[in-house]
Amino acid sequence: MIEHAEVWPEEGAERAASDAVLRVDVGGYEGPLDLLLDMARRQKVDLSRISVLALAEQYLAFIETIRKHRIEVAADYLVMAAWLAYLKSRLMVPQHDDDEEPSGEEMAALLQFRLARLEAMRDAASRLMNRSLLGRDVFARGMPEPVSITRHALWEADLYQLLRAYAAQRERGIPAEYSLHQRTVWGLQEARDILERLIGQSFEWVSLDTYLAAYLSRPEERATALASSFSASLELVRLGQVELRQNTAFAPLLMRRRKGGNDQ
Amino acid sequence: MSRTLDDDRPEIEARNLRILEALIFASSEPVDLEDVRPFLSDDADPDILIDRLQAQYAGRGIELVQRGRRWAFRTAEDLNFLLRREESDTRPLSRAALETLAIIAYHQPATRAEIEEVRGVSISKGTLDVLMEAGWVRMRGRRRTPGRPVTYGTTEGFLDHFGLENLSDLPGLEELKGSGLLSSRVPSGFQVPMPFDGGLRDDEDPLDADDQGDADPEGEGDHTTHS
Amino acid sequence: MSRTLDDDRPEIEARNLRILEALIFASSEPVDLEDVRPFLSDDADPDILIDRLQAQYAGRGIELVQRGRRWAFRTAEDLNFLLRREESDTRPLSRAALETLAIIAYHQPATRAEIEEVRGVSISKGTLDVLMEAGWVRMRGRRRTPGRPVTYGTTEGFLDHFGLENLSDLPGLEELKGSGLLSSRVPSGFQVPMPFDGGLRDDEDPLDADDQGDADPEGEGDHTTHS
Repeated sequence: MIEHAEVWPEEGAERAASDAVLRVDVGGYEGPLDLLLDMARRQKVDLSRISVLALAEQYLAFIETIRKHRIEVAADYLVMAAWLAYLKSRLMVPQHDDDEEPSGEEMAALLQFRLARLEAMRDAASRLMNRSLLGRDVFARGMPEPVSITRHALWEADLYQLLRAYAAQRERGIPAEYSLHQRTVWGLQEARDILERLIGQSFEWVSLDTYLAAYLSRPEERATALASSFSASLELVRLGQVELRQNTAFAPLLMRRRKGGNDQ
Repeated sequence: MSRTLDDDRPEIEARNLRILEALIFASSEPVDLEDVRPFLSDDADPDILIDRLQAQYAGRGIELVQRGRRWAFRTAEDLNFLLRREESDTRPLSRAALETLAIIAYHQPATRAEIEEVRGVSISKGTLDVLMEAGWVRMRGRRRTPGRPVTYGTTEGFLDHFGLENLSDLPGLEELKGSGLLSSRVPSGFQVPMPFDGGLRDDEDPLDADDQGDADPEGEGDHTTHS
Repeated sequence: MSRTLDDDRPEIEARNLRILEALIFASSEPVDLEDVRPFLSDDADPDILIDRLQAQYAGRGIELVQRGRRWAFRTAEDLNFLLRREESDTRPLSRAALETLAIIAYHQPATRAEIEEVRGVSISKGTLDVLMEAGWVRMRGRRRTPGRPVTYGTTEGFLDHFGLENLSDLPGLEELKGSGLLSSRVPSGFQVPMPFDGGLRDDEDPLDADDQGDADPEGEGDHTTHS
């Protein structure tokens, strides 16, 4: 199937070299297979009858020429060159029967198959493009009549939502009755007045709690009465009108009028 | 010579018809016969051809129609329904619609002004339209008061959708309180009406056959429900 | 009773034909007969109707053509010299895209690696994107092999654009099969696969709903297919 000894090895190499001068690089090719297919076509024979050996030599010579011109070649071209060099050696060395490696003929057939397949796909592509294409040769309806879609809403609501909506509205409509809730707060001035009145002119130590007993029994007043009268008592101490004393921590706070402090 | 011409005639005409047909079909707008002439055989009469083509399509699912001086294929008019599809999608009812529906359900027959009084805000015509379109609310009649406002009520579809056998199944005051929907602290005078779903009441007139409902206040210049 | 039915039959069929004709004619895209069925009478057989309709249009300027499982009206092919529009709005396909399309069409389902094997060069993701954007190529599934590569196939839009009734109409398919050139790797003693656009094959998994296709090797830092 492969005729090694066939015709034009030298001639092919020569032609590749001249091609290389013309088109010095591989930029026009889509990869090594494309380049090989182009070279194979120049043999002007059926792809199944091309000389693979000649093709390999042509490719190797071409790559060699390019590299002499110091032109960068993409790696996959070099990979193909290596493979073809190996193929060439397999084709030229007689085969042993016990050889595990694929024979040169098998490798050549594989290359031929790949070239034929690529060419077949190129041919198929151009046959596809030569068909009557929609929008170029054959036309669809120019004025399609669109389907108009009317959307209806199916409303969703359940009884619970309905009742809740009703109740909420009716409640909103109920006139609100306001009763002002008065908060009891002792202002500082108020506390001071009360404290001054309670202490009066007493020079005896009396605990604060005792003075406030009447107020502290009322829970809503307890906190404000204590806090405000304590603050007021500090103010009175500062003014020198009252003396404070606490024997230990958390013991009752005792107070009395300061002797001679009352300048009023 | 002229014999041959006559023999060819039907063939030439068939060809002209095919060309005319294809050109009109593929064109993105109605086709002027003047624009077609260059594609036809020299002695062709586009007017005769178009008549013949129109006759060929008469009664088919598509027809050749004239639009001014131009021609186009259109779907036969009686098949237009094929080009209209109806699709439905479910959406939750807006709060305004839900509240309006609830008031109509309990207070029917209710006029728009009465609904607005309960809601405390005016309602748009659109809200009532949605409820009527949903098939839950209908115009019952007109109240025999100045302005003769439309009275609204619910429909069978309403009962159906909300799973009620009749309107008296709507929970009353005690049930609303019991279910916690109404707070228990409502004042003593507070009433939940018993919905009325009979025929027209004494103070209602029937609707006219072509009654269009209340005029839309938004459509009228100086008549607005609230300032 | 059966008498009346028989009498009505031609009328019913004429109506079915008109409806079928109108629905397919109204659309510029091929129409699935399944979508037409709801509009036909209950006992109608769309396949018989479509045959009849196709016969009615045979030889006219417009023809009823099959595209995969769908049907469309298209201008007759032989009128292309009249209608031909060179200024097509689509950019011509690059050679790489065209070859990739052919390989996918004839070898489908095909993975990217298989396409690259045939072309002898790596293909960029952009090439496949162009074909998918044109609506001619789709991701079918993922091959049940290591790496789970995406498998590509053609669409009904591909058939429509290239005027093919189905994939067995691909030009030269028989010779290619005969010469063994559609087999994936082995040069001799191989089975010949047919381009396959049916459901998933045994060695294909369905795509995930949000499958983004193969990762773009160019998008990944250190993993490049060629230097």
